[in-house]
Amino acid sequence: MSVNVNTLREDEYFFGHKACAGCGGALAVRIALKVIGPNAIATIPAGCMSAVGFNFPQLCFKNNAIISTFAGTASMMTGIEAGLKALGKKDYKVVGFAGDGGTADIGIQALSGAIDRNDDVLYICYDNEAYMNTGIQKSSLTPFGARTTTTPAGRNIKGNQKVKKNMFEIVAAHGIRYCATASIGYLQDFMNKVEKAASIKGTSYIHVLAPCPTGWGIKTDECVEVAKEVVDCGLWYLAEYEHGIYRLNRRPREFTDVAHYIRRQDRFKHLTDTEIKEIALQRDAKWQLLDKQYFSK
Amino acid sequence: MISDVNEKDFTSLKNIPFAPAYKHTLVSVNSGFRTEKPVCNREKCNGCFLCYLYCPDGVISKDGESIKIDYDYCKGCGICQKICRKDAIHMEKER
Amino acid sequence: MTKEFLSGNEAFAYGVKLSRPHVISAYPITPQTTVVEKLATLVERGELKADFIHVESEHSALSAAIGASAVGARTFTATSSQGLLYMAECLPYAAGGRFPIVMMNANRSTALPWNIYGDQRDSLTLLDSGWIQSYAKDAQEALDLALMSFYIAEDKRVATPVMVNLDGFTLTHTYEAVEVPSDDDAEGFLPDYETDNKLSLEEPKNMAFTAGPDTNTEFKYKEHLGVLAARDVISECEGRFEKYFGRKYTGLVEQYRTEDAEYIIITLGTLYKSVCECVDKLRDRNQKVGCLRLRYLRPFPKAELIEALKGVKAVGVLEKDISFGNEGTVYTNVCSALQQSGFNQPCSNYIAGLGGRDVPLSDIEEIFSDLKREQNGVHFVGLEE
Amino acid sequence: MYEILWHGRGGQGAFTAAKLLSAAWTFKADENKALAFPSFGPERRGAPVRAFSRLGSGSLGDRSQIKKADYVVFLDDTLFDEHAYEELKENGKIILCTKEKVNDARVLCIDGQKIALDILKRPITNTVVLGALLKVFHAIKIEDLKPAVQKLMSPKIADINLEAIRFAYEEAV
Repeated sequence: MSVNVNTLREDEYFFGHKACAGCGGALAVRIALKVIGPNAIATIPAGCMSAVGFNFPQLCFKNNAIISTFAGTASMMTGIEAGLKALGKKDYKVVGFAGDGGTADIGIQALSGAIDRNDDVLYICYDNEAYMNTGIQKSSLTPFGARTTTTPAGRNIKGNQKVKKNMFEIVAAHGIRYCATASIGYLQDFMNKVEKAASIKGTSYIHVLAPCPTGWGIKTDECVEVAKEVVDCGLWYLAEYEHGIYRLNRRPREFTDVAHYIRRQDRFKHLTDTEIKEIALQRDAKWQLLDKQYFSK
Repeated sequence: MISDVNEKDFTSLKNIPFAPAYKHTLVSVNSGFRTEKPVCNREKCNGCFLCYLYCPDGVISKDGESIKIDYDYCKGCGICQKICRKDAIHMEKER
Repeated sequence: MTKEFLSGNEAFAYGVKLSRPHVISAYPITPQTTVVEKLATLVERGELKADFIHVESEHSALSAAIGASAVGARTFTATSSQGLLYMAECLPYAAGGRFPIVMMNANRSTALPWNIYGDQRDSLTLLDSGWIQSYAKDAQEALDLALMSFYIAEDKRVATPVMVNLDGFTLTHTYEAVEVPSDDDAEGFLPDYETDNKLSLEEPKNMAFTAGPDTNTEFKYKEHLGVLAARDVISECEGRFEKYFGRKYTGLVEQYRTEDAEYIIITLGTLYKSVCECVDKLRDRNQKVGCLRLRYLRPFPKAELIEALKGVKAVGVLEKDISFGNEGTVYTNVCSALQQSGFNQPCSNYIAGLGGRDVPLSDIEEIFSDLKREQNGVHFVGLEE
Repeated sequence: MYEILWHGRGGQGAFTAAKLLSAAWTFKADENKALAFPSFGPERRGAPVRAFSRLGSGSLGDRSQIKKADYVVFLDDTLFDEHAYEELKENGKIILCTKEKVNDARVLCIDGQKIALDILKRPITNTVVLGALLKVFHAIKIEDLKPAVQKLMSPKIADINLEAIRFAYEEAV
């Protein structure tokens, strides 16, 4: 592993896009492409990144990039890879960038199929925890308690009542060669994982948490900070799965205050102290399992 | 650093490609997104390049021991200012 | 060239094999399965060098085909009925991207009620998806259309995907003699696929992008021109085909004894030969009848229809389809063309063969005698009140 | 035009027999045309199935199922009853695979099961009954079947099936 801020390619491949200021997803895409380099072939479904990147005649990718159907990120990657292989091309990496809805909801079937076939592609899910492009609707990766436009917080229901689906473990359960979680708050870790995943022959998957200032109700300059805090407070974890083994990249000895993380975001504004305690308890239960899963071996 | 702003007229039939496929093209800048702009104090900057790394728009580039900001495409999000450990970047109100 | 005894699906598979696709992606559905089974066997035996992708759904089948086509690979897929509807989103996508994918569709009824048998509800539902659509009359034409469709789709003037339709079971699963060209016979007929409309490591592109109100009409107009350009290219391709293989095709329509006909049935697919058989029978009884087959529904053979129907007393459109609340889709298309030409003879619509119901010659004879009543209207054939 | 209707059970090879007959007809002469198709639907072992051979010259247009046939063939006598005659054209013949005797000039019986077990070592009666059919259906000769069998059956079983066809042709009464 050699990629870092000094060795990273200085060329920009995702430039001039119309993402909101302070967009976590745009940062994830930009960094991943800089790690992979000019022979990355980006496949991006309908969603924020395609909406902000491909507005003819304002086209923001310097490498090859194509919009797929919403459900078809992984299957289009499969086809691109098969086509290039059949044409005898070498030295390219097909990389997908789909959001949480595009991955965990509508695109999960195609993703599962690609992993099952072990197609030589890298799938990156940039998770901003709701359908942001259509105006902040709940996805299956929206966390418990979050307010979205389809899980409004009122007197009767306090936002989203379901806990976040665990895509990382779902993907790992396929027996995939390599998958990992990441956060744009820890870019060195993310870059390491992209570099590693891109070097793998076969399907690899990275799930990178990428806050959306607009949807989460934070200031544009807080995006990276919040993405770091979600790891530090234990509500997100940085891990890898390779050759059947789970590894935790970061095990905070002590978690920072969940309430601080929650209180700074408008989407959780309605939560009471009791409910925030409930979230902290969910976190503790999850970590008990994680500790067992990762350290008992 | 961005040089391929394209002035071609993309509204006439003959200039529009037959299929939705075209090279990297920029016809409009993003400076209008901004109400504040980041300004770097080169004296304080130690060239750690964290701001370059964390910029969602890739508008910060390395410039010797310090950095350079492309104000055509900077949206003024302020992430660079927050990430800077040397307090070398401050935000200035746009007129 | 060897004479084989093949089903429509098997014949089509040989046509695909002769076209040398790089990538085949497909998901099984009755009655399409045997075409992809045959191709998988040919790949396994090494007779066809293609990457066969076992996708997990029809949506992925066409999505993967688009991906492969978007890097310049020759690509084939096949489906039917619910599968075609499941991939529906990807159809205009492939057409708008100008990706010359060839797809075989085994025409089959659509649920509900569930039914696996042949009718044309599936493809006609998607007539407006931007694809060229052709309908084969027998297994020989199925093979030949497979080969010709790649030629037409990949022509730079066209750059449009082609859907070749085979009547479910009555063509896909019916065996008959077929002349199968050898690889040597086909050598040179279909040039390698060359295009600039692709993702390329040398010249990277942004593809399948958004075009707002300012430019959208221009893209759609060009797409429309692409389908229209297929008229000339089909004709050129058939000329070339005849030189290579000796079989002659007749463009967007095929006609049988229409020159002096007073009553003509317009139909598509395998029903054509049934109607022709009936025409012979009635001609023996001195009835001036004829048959016209729409080989292609997109581009629509407007000019050919107008020309062929000059001087007739009445026309019937026989199709295995109904656009609920209106009339048969083919009928709508035919009437529109005729109306624009000032044709004002009666034109009626006969809906038959839904859900695989047999259309025996006796039914067709009845349609011909009904035509003589010279009335407009929509009739469901064989419906007992 | 000749129309032949085949009755069998899933797995007995009725459709293969229909294909062999139609293929033999088309390979016999250039002007010959033939269709072979099964009663379409899900394939289930043991379930009653039908298959159709339609032979003619020039163009064969009609792809609809055969309602009345020149020859109705039963690969399995449990499928045969008096309704069989309703599917028969005037002067048509029934070919019945059975150990029994049927006292009707319209019915040709063959103990196909025995011949199949003797020669093919398997109770698959389709080619045996095809041989018996040729006893009464003279438009196709035994030797006409050879190219069809060789093209449509795997080399491993082609010769032995031709032998079974020949034997059944001699045995049929």
